[in-house]
Amino acid sequence: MEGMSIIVKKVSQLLAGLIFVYGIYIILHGHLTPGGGFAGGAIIAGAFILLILANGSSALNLKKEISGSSNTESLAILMVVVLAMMSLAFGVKVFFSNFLPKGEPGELLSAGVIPLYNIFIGIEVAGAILTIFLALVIFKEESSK
Amino acid sequence: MSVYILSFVLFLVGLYGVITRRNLIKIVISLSIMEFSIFMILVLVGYIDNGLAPIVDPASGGQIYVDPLPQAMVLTAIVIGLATTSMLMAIAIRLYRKYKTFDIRELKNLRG
Amino acid sequence: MEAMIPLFVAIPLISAFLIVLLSKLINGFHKIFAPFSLLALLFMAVYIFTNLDNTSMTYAMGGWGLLNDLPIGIFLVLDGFSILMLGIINIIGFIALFYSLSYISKYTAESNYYALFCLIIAGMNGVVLSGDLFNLFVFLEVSVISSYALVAFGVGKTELEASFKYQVLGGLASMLILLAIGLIYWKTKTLNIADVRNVMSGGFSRPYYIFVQVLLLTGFGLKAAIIPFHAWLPDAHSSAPSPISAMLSGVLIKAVGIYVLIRLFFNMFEFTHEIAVVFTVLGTISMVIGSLVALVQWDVKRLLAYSSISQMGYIVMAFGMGMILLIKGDNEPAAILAIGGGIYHMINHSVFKGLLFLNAGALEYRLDTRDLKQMGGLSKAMPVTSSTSLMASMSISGLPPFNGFFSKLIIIIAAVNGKFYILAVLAIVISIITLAYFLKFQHYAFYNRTPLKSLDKIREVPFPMTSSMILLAILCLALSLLALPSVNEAVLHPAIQVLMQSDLYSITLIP
Amino acid sequence: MELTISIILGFMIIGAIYALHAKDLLSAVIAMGIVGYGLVICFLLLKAPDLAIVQIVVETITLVIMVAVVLDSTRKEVEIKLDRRTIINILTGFVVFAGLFYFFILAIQNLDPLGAHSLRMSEAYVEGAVEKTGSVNLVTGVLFDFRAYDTLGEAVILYTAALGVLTLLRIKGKK
Repeated sequence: MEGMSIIVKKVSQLLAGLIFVYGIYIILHGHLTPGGGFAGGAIIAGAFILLILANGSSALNLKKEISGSSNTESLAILMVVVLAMMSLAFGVKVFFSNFLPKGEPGELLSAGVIPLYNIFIGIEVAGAILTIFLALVIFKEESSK
Repeated sequence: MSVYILSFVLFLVGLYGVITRRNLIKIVISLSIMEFSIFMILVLVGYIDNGLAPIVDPASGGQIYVDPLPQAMVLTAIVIGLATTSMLMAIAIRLYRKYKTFDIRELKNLRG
Repeated sequence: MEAMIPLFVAIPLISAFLIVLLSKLINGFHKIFAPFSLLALLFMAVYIFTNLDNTSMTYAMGGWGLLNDLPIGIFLVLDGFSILMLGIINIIGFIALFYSLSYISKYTAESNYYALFCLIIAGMNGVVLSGDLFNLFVFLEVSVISSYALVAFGVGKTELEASFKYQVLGGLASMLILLAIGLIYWKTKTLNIADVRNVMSGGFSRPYYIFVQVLLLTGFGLKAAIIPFHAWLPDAHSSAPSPISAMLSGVLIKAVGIYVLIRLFFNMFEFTHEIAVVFTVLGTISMVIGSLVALVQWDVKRLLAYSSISQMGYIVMAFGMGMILLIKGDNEPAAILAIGGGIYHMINHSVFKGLLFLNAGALEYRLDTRDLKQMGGLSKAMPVTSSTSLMASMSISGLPPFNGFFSKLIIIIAAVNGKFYILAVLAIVISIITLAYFLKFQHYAFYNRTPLKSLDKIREVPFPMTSSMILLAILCLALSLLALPSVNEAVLHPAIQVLMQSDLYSITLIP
Repeated sequence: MELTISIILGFMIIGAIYALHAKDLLSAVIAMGIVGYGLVICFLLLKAPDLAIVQIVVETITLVIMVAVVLDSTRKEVEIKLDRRTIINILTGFVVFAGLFYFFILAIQNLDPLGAHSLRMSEAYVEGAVEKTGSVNLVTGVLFDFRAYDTLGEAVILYTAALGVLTLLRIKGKK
């Protein structure tokens, strides 16, 4: 896949940065406003997809990227399971227990472990969607050689 | 009830597509349409008249909120739909590379 | 002991993630780690089984138990029936994984295979343990999506086509199940299986009830490949790598198909006469047509796949007869026999069908063909494969002293006692037909001399493959002990109890 | 409310029928996208902003993937000849559909109409849920606290799909 013109590349870089920050905002405010790990993760993946589409897959070293994104998602979802089992270490025999203090509802730092789940799920979703997209692109490149 | 019936019509349109279409991509589209109709039914089930979106304002009390559980279910189902669609597309593109067509009748290795 | 229940899902999940992460860094990590984690699961299942003594355990996820007698969280339920399924899943899973150690080494991306294998196990364990409809759906999707990928693992033409067909029909089934769950939530405002039963017993409109039942029967019938819904099974099961065929035919169609059907129709819905008759009729049709089609197959794995449909028919028919007898209510011993026979045959079938697919895999591994006409005279060259497959064939066609004989005998006795004389005759006739096509398999693969000339080049398969086949063959013999009344009482009775007293499930969860 | 949603649903049905019959695969995919975006509007009207955000993003990504696949291969729809067998198939299909449709109407007759939903179990997810979970967004509270196990399953499904796609799109299957 060829890249697009220089104007498109520059504009998409700017936009991708904005979209990325918006995705992080959505993830962090998942327990306060609509959205959360799934929406935010998909938005972040969208920012990367935009960059890849604008710059063209031939210009980037996608092999390295795909192993990176696959590792990231494995690590993130492993963290989710570890977080779920964490309460076992606190002496409660319960999975998915919300063991952190709840805080004041409506504050950014509240709701116990929910923001942490949101963050890891967000990373996992972004990694998974990016992996799927990159696998399709790499397959197209390699099989048309 | 008309909304539920129309959603079910959408479901039947998807089912019709799965049964009659002979194109791999069209079959994937039909499955997505069936999915959409089920999301619609689930969200309709959870709707309550004059209910607010399920985001609580800690300052005010005594409000009615719509049922959050079907929304959580649909959220899960949307992600499942994304997963199945991407798996199907991966297989479709591989089959296209092998047969140079999306026609399901050309896939002759399978019998019965 | 309750705290061990979620580990059945957590351990395979963690091992899948660790395999993907670490197998790039540590050479051969997946080959060591995956069997050990499945072995741990197997020990856990055995430990819980020996300590369960006729009670059921529930586990509230997240600590959200009952609130005003309503289950607000997700409950995991472990009773006599689900512990049997857990045992089957983890035994066959471990043996198939051990077999894969040498079988899969000819493919690329081995570590992905092991990770997907752990995910399929995690999904099935989740389905069997779940006491919540939507949670059941989610874990069903985990196991079937990984099975879609595993069926197409060889990425050849046949594999991809079979996987596409499987995915489309599987997707259709999932949609029907999700629609049914939506309708159930609409009416009952709950997702917990036990709670749904409690609400439903308070009255419902008949068309609604039947519609939901038809949706669920079609959806899970597609997953269980009962005959009119079987179209995907022969392709998917024959083109998958052999250990995966053993998993799919031996366990997956039972765990996500039959088990859920039985659980829902015995423990969630009230029995209705129509559904009981539908079960019996569908089971009988599957039993007859599956074996008749298997008779004319020349592809080893397709023959085995059709025979799976036929044997699943036996199981569904037995449960259907049990349902009819329970509704009539005048012949309880026969109902116990029918249901017990169904469960017994389910266990047996996963063992011998798993073994047969592993045998077929061994043949394919050495000969690179699945066509019976190109085999022959292999009994000298591959003695272990030959003798174990002979045992499995005798077992599946119901010859004493193997386990298949006893389970079929129990089903037939139940049919006679319950005055289903036609079904009893059919079951015997189909058993003879089964014997006929397995004689054909044995004859053409191992004894017939003509086609293969370069016999001396063919050696027995490597150690992991032979040892797992031997293990399953021993299990085939050992399971016939279940026919002894005292063993039967200890092992099968708790499961039968759960299904016979269909209220028991909901009462233990929500008093 | 019911009327507005019915009208949008009507457009979605037309879009779906067009998507199934379009001669050009690209326009079929775009029409499916329109159906998906119609769903987003319905979600917003039905007070489900979380779903609207997720659906709009997921739909866009699905569209990107499908358009990429279609542009890379072919845009032509396959020929379907109307021979006798196809016509009989379609006719039996319509009979079955009519039966299902009638059955569905009968089945939902006595259920709650739109807007009259009552909370039973999910009362616990609304009443005092903010104190229990600390999350102001009730959907997030259900997803990550009451039913966090489901959410783990959902993340695992996406993970499985990514792993599956990686596995399926290897160039060589056997060594």
